[in-house]
Amino acid sequence: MSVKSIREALNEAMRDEMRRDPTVIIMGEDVAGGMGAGGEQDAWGGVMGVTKGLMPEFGRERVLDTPISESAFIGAAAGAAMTGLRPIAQLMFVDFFGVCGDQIINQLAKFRYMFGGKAKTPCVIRTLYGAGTRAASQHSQCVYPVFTHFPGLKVVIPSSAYEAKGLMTQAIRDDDPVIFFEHKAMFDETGEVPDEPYTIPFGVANLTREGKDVTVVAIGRMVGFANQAADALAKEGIECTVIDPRTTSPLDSETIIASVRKTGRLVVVDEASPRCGLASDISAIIAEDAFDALKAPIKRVTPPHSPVPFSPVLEDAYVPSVADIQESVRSVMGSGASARVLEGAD
Amino acid sequence: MSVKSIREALNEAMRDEMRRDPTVIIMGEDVAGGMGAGGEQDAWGGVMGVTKGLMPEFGRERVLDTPISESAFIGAAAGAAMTGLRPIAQLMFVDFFGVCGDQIINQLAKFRYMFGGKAKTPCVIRTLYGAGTRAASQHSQCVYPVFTHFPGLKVVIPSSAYEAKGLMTQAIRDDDPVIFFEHKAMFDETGEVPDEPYTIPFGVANLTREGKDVTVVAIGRMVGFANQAADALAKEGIECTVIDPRTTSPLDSETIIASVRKTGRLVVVDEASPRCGLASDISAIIAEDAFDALKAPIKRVTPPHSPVPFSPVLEDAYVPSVADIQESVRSVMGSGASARVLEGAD
Amino acid sequence: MKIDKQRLLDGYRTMRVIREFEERVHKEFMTGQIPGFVHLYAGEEASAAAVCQQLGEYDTVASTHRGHGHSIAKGCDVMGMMKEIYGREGGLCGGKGGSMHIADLDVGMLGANGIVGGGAPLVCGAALTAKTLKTGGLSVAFFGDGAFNQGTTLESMNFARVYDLPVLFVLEDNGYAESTASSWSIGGHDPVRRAEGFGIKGARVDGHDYFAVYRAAEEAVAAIRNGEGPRFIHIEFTRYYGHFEGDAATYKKPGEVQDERRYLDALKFFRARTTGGGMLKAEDLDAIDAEVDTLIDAAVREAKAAPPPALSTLTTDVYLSY
Amino acid sequence: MKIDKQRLLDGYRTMRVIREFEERVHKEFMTGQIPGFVHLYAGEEASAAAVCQQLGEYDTVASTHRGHGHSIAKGCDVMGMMKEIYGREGGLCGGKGGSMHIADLDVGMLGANGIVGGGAPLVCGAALTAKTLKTGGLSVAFFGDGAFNQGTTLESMNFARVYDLPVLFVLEDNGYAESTASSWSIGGHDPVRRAEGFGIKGARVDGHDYFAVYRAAEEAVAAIRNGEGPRFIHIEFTRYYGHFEGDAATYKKPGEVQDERRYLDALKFFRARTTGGGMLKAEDLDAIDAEVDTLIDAAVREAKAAPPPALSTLTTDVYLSY
Ligand SMILES: Cc1ncc(C[n+]2csc(CCOP(=O)(O)OP(=O)(O)O)c2C)c(N)n1
Ligand SMILES: Cc1ncc(C[n+]2csc(CCOP(=O)(O)OP(=O)(O)O)c2C)c(N)n1
Ligand SMILES: [Mg+2]
Ligand SMILES: [Mg+2]
Repeated sequence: MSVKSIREALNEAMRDEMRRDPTVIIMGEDVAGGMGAGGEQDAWGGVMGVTKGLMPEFGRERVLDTPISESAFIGAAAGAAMTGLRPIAQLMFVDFFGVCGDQIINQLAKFRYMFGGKAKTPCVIRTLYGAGTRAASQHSQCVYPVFTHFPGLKVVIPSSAYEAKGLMTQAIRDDDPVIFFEHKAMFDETGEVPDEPYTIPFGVANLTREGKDVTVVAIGRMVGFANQAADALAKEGIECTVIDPRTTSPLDSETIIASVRKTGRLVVVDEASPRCGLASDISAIIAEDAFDALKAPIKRVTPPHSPVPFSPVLEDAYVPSVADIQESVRSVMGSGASARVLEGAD
Repeated sequence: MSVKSIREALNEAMRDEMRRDPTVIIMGEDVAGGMGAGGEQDAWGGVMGVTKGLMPEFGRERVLDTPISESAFIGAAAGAAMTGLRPIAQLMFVDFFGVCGDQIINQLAKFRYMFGGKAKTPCVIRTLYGAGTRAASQHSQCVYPVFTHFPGLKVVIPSSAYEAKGLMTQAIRDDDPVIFFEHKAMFDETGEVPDEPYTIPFGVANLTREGKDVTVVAIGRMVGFANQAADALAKEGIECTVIDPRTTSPLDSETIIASVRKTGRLVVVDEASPRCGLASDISAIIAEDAFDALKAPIKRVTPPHSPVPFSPVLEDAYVPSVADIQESVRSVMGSGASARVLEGAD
Repeated sequence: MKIDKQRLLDGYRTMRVIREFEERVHKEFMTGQIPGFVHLYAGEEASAAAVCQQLGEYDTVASTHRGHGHSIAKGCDVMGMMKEIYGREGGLCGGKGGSMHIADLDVGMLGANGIVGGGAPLVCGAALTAKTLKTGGLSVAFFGDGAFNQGTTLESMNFARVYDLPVLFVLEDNGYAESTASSWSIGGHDPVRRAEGFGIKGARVDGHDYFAVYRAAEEAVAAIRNGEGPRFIHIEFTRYYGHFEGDAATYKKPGEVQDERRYLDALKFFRARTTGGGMLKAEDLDAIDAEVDTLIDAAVREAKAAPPPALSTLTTDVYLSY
Repeated sequence: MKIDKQRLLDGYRTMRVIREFEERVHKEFMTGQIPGFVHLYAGEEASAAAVCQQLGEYDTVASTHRGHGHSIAKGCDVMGMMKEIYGREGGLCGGKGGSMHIADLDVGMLGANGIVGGGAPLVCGAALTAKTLKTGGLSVAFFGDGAFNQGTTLESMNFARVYDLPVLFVLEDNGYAESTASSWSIGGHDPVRRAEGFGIKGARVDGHDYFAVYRAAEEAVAAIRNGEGPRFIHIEFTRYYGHFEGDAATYKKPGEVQDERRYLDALKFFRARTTGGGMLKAEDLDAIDAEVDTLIDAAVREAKAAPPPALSTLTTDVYLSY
């Protein structure tokens, strides 16, 4: 056990699995870096340095830099997975899914079903998501609701270094296609992480905090925000349960339902766009399956229905804040109204 | 006023707008047909014959058959819209959005915002959706929740010939990008349609039926199913209000809220996959904004979390049925349990 | 080049199975019992047959919406295929896939594909597996003239080149993508030159000539197995039926289809050449014809008699575990 | 070919504005006040300048993530650009776009683009507008060596060809896509031949030579305006800075960057050639240098002084009406 950043935790998980299993390969743009160039090899290790050091250890046969051809190499990952490898492909930013979506949504996700159970496609697609780095509209989106929508995919969104390693190890060993989301503002966040390999099962939520008044479900980077909000609210005498689903497909709805049955109140915090997002999805499950337990409206804390703006002041106003969460919790407790307007576009 | 099929209604709307406005053009694969071939020209008029007759009237300069290059021609539609045309581009089946998604989601949808309000991109993307024609997993999806999710797009889903013409006319005249969904099993459905051009505004729901007991919101082809269910339920003494939102972005949530405030009960019927779909979206809005009016859990009627199967018996079981809707309505009335299992995948 | 007698008979048999399969599906479709979209391969048999004859156990192919021919040539069970097309229990995909998604990974058939251009990236992956695990295998992407303008196909050609992957790209140019002529849609009008623009050597052959396809495929496969990386073949021929069953193909010139069937027929050419030159005896071919008729007859009969899939299968096979 | 004096001075001025703009942004970025991803065009000036000199009012360009140069050359307001890069009120995009999304439709600049390969399809559309409305305009797609392997770019080349659209494809090959060498990533290693594979005539030029680019662009644009359809230019040069600000570019050979700046500099070449040959006087160029320094200085000063955008603009401009 030692303190590691999310970057280190992910690197370790991939390294250990590559040592353990020779069929695991990595591919993506600049995942090593320096391909064909005369200078430093392994110069990048991916755009965030997460795969740095893997090419020197495993060679260019197992860590493949690719041309900028997402359809070709994400599709190749699918084809490789179908035929005996376990590829970890990096779609650099999830915003780019539009240039290779078919290979994920119609191919990878559906082989097993379309082929009557005959295909097995163990493939991990690692991808960056989220706002907060002034990367503007085409490099800041979440998109995980889209992948959650399509049957056949598993969707993983770790909220800490511990989760990052355990979920990545599981993702690589899993026999189904997994879309693995990494928040670009979180790579330097650290936590205690076991040195040995371990897995965290999919579809098992994590209660990061228990409290009797309100259930707060938060996704990815929002888990940390929700816990900060809960700390502050505790001082006001409001006790929150904070649930991190860790995977949105499968989703551990049982744990959420059980918690709402105790608290009677639900706030869902989701960094994705509000319409047809995860906040709505989880809210609807509760409104259907735990309605009788509800004492208050279900509040969703999300950004507005607009693209992600560039300017820091606008982007900071765009991303759900700790204060937004506090206000929504207070509102379901009957004290104060929610400030966030969901459909603010005009 | 005369009886027209949805096919005819759409054709008429496009024809009239092309007559009215020389900047309206049509492009897509085989929208005329016969390009470069030695036989009949206008041989197809699109895969469903909807644009038949337009090329002979307006010429190949305004009705463009394209190579199978969705990124190029959907992107070209976006670029044309930015520079002064009003293109109607056909993405043959919406399932194919994965090969050109970027041009819709990151380009078309975001220009205006990213460019600080300077761009205007009046562009209609017509596309086929929906199950029921034994077209299997890659030709039967709904996908409209995905487009609804992304800010910057308008999403239109007509449920009748009358709506088809009025909404198409509005879509062509609208200055924002519009994704226009046509259910492939509905083209021969007929109804009374005015012969003159008319528009139906976006974001205004249509109450196809009023009843005091339960509000049923249904999308696209499900509107007809919901009305059939309501007819049958009326005989049992259950009176439904059936709401057709007509557009999912913008969504007329006010009308739905107002109705639920009267009935206290909500069932949402959506042919899209259940996770992060429209049913969840609408349910969450009500659980947040009309919670106090609710007398029962909000029920969602959707297919299971699986790809669309090919075999007729399986596909018929996949698509939400009139009986499924009846059962869900009965269940929110407190009589009988809902049969549909949302997360049926295993 | 000399092709031994047994291989010739095998090649003929494959072409005959494909032809008869498609003719029967065409007939049965008109009775209304076959659901969905069906795209027939009749007229194009020499491509699937002669290319797949170069392949072995560790080799794979990715196909298209027009996938019956490739499936048969790569060794999919004809009975299972017919049941699948009817959407019945015992179908190769349990009735979940249908004509557009026939696949059998056990014989290296990576799937028909409902997405034009869907196959080429997958084939790069299968070739990557072969290269990484040193199986000696190669992978073939069959795709149409329409698909040749799809970005996924073009990217894959570059990807296969830069990684010297063992991939054979087979452009099946039947003159049309739906109703659109390939003589119009392919900018530059010279597919082999386009392939060369990606650094991939190519050849153009008459697809009604089994021998021409065989020779080109043999040469390309030898080069690929020799580690030279990807190759390209442009095969030109015609499809006998409409784009899908139900398409009247009026965009073709009046008489075009009739002429094709009369003058451009790989099976007739094959018979004339092999029996005329004394390579094969007409009786051998007749025997195959009779055997194939029986086989397809039985397949249709069994498919019609098979029950539909169990309703409980609707939600199975979405995941291995969930 | 003879380029008149005023045009030469204009070309130089554009290159000088781009160079100074980028040098200053580089410096200012290091102070931590410029947010986000910034990709600098320094080293590549001749392409934007000499190509855009061929364009007029009705012509349009689509750019890339490395878009400052094209924006300046197509006539975007430098003050508005700098404010945009700082994310301030009065920025060309109201602070919502930033460096990667600078656009000004009023001057025919259809936008930088955060998506590699995003521009080529848009340009086909702009060209379609020109053709349909008979404006006489043409449209230029600038894209990098990395983008040349993206399906969107390749499809667009075919699309422009089959419709004979007035499009100029300009491949800006600076040797790298991020850290990946273009000598590796472009299968076949011959972009002009690849373009020809789509039926598009192309030329290859040294991008450090303003005159070479000018000549190639002039010829291509004349052909396009003559109704001959799309053309292609492969421009080779180097970028002086890392892929984005913050990239140490260690994948380049030691000394590579220093050598580039010393030996491969379009501005130095231009000055040497024009003043050496007596075409221009050194003083004229010096005067431009001084004027440009003042301009960029003022832009940075104003940008820093500008307030951030009003919070109320967060949700405006999503739609025209909603
Ligand atoms: C991405 C995508 N675009 C469009 C279609 C619709 N479509 C199916 S087959 C076809 C024509 C394909 O032509 P070609 O590649 O020449 O193959 P052929 O049918 O001639 O065998 C089209 C446009 C599709 N299935 N997928
Ligand atoms: C579709 C897509 N894939 C990947 C990226 C990440 N990315 C941004 S710039 C870049 C390199 C582009 O190289 P090139 O086209 O040569 O342009 P240059 O940066 O050299 O000007 C990459 C991979 C992206 N923005 N979009
Ligand atoms: Mg074809
Ligand atoms: Mg480059």
